[in-house]
Amino acid sequence: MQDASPPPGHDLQYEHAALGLSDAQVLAALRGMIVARTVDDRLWLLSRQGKAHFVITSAGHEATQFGCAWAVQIGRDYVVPYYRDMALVLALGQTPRDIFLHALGKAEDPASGGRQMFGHFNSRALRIVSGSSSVGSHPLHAVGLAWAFRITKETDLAAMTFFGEGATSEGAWHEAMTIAGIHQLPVVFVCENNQYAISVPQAREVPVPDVATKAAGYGMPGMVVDGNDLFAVYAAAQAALARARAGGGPTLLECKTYRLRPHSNADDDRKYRRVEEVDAWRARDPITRLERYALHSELIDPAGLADIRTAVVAEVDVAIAEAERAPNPAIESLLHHLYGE
Amino acid sequence: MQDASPPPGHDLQYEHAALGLSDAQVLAALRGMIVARTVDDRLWLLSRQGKAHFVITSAGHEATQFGCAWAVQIGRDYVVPYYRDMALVLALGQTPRDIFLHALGKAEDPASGGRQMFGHFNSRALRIVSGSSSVGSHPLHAVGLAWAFRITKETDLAAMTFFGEGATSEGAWHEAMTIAGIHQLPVVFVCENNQYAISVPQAREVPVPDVATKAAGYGMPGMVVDGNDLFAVYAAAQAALARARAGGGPTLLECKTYRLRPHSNADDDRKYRRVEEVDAWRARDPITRLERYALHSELIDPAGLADIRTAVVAEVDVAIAEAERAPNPAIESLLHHLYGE
Amino acid sequence: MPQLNLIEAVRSAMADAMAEDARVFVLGEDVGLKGGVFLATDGLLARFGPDRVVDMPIAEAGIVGMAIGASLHGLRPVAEIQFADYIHPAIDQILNEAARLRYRSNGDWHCPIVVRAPFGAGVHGALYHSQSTEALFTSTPGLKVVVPSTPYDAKGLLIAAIRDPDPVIVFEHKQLYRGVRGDVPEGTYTVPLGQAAVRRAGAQISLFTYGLMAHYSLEAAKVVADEGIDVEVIDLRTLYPLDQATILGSVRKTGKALIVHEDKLTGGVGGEISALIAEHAFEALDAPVRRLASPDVHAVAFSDVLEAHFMLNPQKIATAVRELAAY
Amino acid sequence: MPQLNLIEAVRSAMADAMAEDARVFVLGEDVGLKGGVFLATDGLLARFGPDRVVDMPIAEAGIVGMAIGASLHGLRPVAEIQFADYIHPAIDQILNEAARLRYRSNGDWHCPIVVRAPFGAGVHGALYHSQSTEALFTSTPGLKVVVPSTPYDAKGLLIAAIRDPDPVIVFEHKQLYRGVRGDVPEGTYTVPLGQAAVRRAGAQISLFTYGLMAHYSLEAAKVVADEGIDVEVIDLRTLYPLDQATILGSVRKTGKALIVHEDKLTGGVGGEISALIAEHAFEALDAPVRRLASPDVHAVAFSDVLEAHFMLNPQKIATAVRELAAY
Ligand SMILES: Cc1ncc(C[n+]2csc(CCOP(=O)(O)OP(=O)(O)O)c2C)c(N)n1
Ligand SMILES: Cc1ncc(C[n+]2csc(CCOP(=O)(O)OP(=O)(O)O)c2C)c(N)n1
Ligand SMILES: [Mg+2]
Ligand SMILES: [Mg+2]
Repeated sequence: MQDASPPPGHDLQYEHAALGLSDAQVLAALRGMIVARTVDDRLWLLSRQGKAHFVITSAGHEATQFGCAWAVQIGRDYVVPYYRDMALVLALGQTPRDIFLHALGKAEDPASGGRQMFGHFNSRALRIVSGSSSVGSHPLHAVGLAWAFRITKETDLAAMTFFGEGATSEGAWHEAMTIAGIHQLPVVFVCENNQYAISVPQAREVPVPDVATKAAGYGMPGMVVDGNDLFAVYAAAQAALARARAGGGPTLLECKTYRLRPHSNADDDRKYRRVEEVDAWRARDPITRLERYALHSELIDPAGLADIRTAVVAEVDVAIAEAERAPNPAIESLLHHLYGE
Repeated sequence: MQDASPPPGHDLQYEHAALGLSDAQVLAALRGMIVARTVDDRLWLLSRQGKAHFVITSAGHEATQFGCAWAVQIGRDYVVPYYRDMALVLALGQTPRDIFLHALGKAEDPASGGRQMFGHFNSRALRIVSGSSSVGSHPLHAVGLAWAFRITKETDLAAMTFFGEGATSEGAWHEAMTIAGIHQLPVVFVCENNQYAISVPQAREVPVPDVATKAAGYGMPGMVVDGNDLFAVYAAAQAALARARAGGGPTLLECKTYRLRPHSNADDDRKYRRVEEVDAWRARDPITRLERYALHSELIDPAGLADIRTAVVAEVDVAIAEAERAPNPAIESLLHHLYGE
Repeated sequence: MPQLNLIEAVRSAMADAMAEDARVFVLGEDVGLKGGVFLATDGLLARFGPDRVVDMPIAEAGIVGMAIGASLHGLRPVAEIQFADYIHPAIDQILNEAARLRYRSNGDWHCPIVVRAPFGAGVHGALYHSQSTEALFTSTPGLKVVVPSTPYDAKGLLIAAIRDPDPVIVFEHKQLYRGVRGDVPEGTYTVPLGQAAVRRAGAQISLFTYGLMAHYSLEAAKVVADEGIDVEVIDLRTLYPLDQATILGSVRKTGKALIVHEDKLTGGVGGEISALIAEHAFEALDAPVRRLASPDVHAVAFSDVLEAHFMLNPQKIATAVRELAAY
Repeated sequence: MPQLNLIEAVRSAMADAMAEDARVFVLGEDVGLKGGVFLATDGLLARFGPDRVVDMPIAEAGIVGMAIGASLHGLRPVAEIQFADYIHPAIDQILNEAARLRYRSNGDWHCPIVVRAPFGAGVHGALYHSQSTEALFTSTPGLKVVVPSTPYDAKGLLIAAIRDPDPVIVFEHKQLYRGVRGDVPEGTYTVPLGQAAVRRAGAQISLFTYGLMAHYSLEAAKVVADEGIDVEVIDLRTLYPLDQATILGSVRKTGKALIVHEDKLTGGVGGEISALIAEHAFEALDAPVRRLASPDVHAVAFSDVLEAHFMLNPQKIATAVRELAAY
């Protein structure tokens, strides 16, 4: 079994003030990440209870996803996510209730009205684009959106798309990168590199140690950041999006991270990851690191943190209860929305 | 219209003796390249006469193709070519008669028995693998062959595959490079960069000035050579194949060249290339350059050259006549070889 | 009214649609300076500029995927796949993405793209420049599949496809590009998707066909008319979803059905039409539903003699009609 | 004889074929340490090593293309596509390359690869883990398409596919992996490709089906038998090329045909079967050929209530049988 050692332990790369972030923003992000993790925990519980048939985790990826979300002009820039991005869509404004409605396949599921498996996030209002499960097929849609901005002459918009490192071996991903590179389109390609494609370790799914290395072949810059460091991700995402909007072209942003749970509730990660490896990464949990930062910077004290956690649990409880009570889709809805009028 | 200026004029990079090539080998290659060009010329004539329905040129690519063929262990290494590679298959041992049988769709056409359009070269005996017309789909077959050598433990074999720079934007090409890179397979990827994909200039078909730049993203070396210099191509191809056979992994070898005719007999290149650009490249014709080298090195004199040209024309005349007389495929053959027994 | 051939009609559809609606743009390989390998986009670059006439790299998934993305922001992309034989790398984007976007998002998004591709044999194109690939697209809800056979329809159907709120695949037969001329109005007009056209009314046999075969079938119908066999020739025009009303109405009238397509027999769209008739017009049938199609080989071979043997022609169709009439 | 479920039978086929023939190897996503997401290859890595049990990057064209290349040097690759829903990126390699290699080279090369993919609904897999994609592969000569319904057949057909000199696609229904058990011999044996199996002889109605629906149809046949309706249930097993002799023979005997498949109605393989019957057994027919299939939507939806409504079941099949019997 392949060893994927964590990067050397360290605190966060930046002070938030230096990045122009307010104390309140940091605390809101911290709370949001705790919400995301709590929702994730409860999804696994719902799965064990037989209520949620499918769960796919974002645990461990929260700093990457919140850091990127901060840099997005919400509702203006397009976001083209993948199944791993639950924390991202929460950061962009979806609610825990939305998430549970989706996971339980309810009529009001904003992603699909109960049609898609969990993890297929969507909101036209938030410009979060509906995806399939086909790995690597969606970055092309971000490229097409960016082409649309060229035609409509909306020079202040960008598209940001997310995928795992495994997806970067798909042909469709290559074509997306190629077109974005040729035309220097305003797309930020975010690779959430958690070092595994389900069970396949990075060495057998991509031919290079840093996915960012691939950028050179597409005529765009590649950046590597510590994906478990909220501020480092934000700084890089902000720079890449600003450059894209300013006509400076696309960026491949690689966020090194780790998923703290199995791939999905159908997976048993003990077959392919050593417990010690998982534990080492747990010690670098992005939420813990942000908490340490907040405490150390005296943005909050331990009691305040405890209050947040209590409030979050209560909030999530309400969301689950509401989602469980919500109606199932009407049977006739099966035949709706095949074609427009 | 985009300008693709030729590289600065210069003589060939190496002395042939320094590469271990005999005088006789050089003269044989020179003759072979003249045969290839003559066959090409005559194919266009057959097309104008309405006898060959489809012609696709290798004119201008002869040094790239002969240089690579020299490095192949013919009949042992596999060659996975594309439609541009007529000079290559001649260098590997196919005859002008084979080429004309193919172009005229005759029963004895060794490529396909009259089934495929011209340019779909094939010979199991020579380990030249039959291809489709789908650009970029075949390098994967070279990768699979290389995997087979791993299983059969034939450590002295390699696969060499050829494609245009346009093909490097296809998803299937990316997947071939990815797999070869991950497993460091004995494959040499030869890009015959003639700077156009039919009418689309390089700047709009690939995102980087040198295709070889892409190699880094696949964990393999990329090399750029003057594709109109027989010896430079040979030296690079030889090194790459030797490295592959020695377990050193794959190489992306970019040969910069230019096609001296339209893409095919269905194309009118005046719509997208300036006459001055074509003329500038005609001045760098790989055959002319090799002739100058041979004269300068006193391997041959002008009279000897004229003799070769006369003999070649006679040889090609015979080949055409034979091919024209050859029988068409039997009608029943339409249903043969759908399935094996 | 101007007389245009089919490729001119296609070009005129795109030019008029682009002139009328700034959201329409075309993309594909060689569509710019070269104007497309069949000249479908000739002159559009000069008129509309490189943002709306986009020369693409050789990346079919990329072409369709980019069209999908642009459509989500409200644009109306018209993608050209250079030959239907090369549509395969884009199949994932067409079937799993474009066709499903509306359904999977419960109507939140939709995907108004058009994908045009030349198809068909008889131009010495051999195995990879001659394929009929329509059957790969006629089992996926959310899509529409269109095959024009006249210049008038080529323009009207293409404009209807561009205005349609959902993805539409348009297969254009290469032999018809220059092989057929007809009246084509200036300016935009539409021919409705989903409606077959009765090209020749007849009482004895319903002949269902499309593309080049619509012309061959009309020729055959003329020949057998002199022998007293009255054939109704129906040009399906839209292969998915099928115009069931017209198909079944015709068979209920004539009692006999012949389906003619250039695609190979097994797995072609003829099977679906035959099954529909069997299910819904069984009692009207006086004879077996017949299919006439190309042999079950991969595509036409290059050699002239093999190509001639492979292709359907009016004579073969007339023979099939006579056999069915005699049943 | 050991009783295995279907996934165990598939695994046993690969293990025995690999033990017997050093040219056989498997490749696919997660086939190594994880043993495949459905455990089809569990234990093979430890037994045969990483050269013959190859964990692949997420690159379906790459998986099939690499298999093709290896087959040209005489190997016998067995590629796994993790879900049939993800076979689309490999369609170009399957249809344009593997299926055509023998034909296009006039028999100089051939391409003995197997591509396995789990398909089918009813496991909460929703739009992208439930698809029936077989119809995309049943119009291409050079290919064979196989769907086993029993553990015995799953092993025998897979070994036959591995030994076959041409490319074979095997679709395995996910619900059957653990939903059915049966006798499976140790060691290698084959079940011939291209032959349907009469699962239940009957006199009144011929029911053609495959995969999970073969089981549901047998259940339905049992139910209606008590009501005096005698159904012949035929498990097609090979969908391309079809076993025409068995299909037509049965209909000539019973005079009535019902085709049942989980794939959506329009464009599914049912159309071809119906057309064959119409063409070759028309005079034997006492009733319209009927098809029972999933609704024409993209695939099953996630919600339990929608999934239940979408799926066929023995009751729905029994109803269709009763209606046809009453015709
Ligand atoms: C085209 C396609 N092939 C295979 C799969 C099955 N699959 C789902 S997730 C996954 C691994 C993806 O790995 P990566 O891209 O690294 O993302 P991660 O899950 O690690 O975040 C695979 C192989 C799929 N969904 N789509
Ligand atoms: C998949 C696919 N798409 C499109 C085509 C049409 N086509 C044939 S050759 C060609 C250009 C190829 O350019 P390049 O790879 O640079 O090779 P060159 O012809 O310049 O040698 C194109 C687009 C094709 N054959 N296959
Ligand atoms: Mg990953
Ligand atoms: Mg080129």
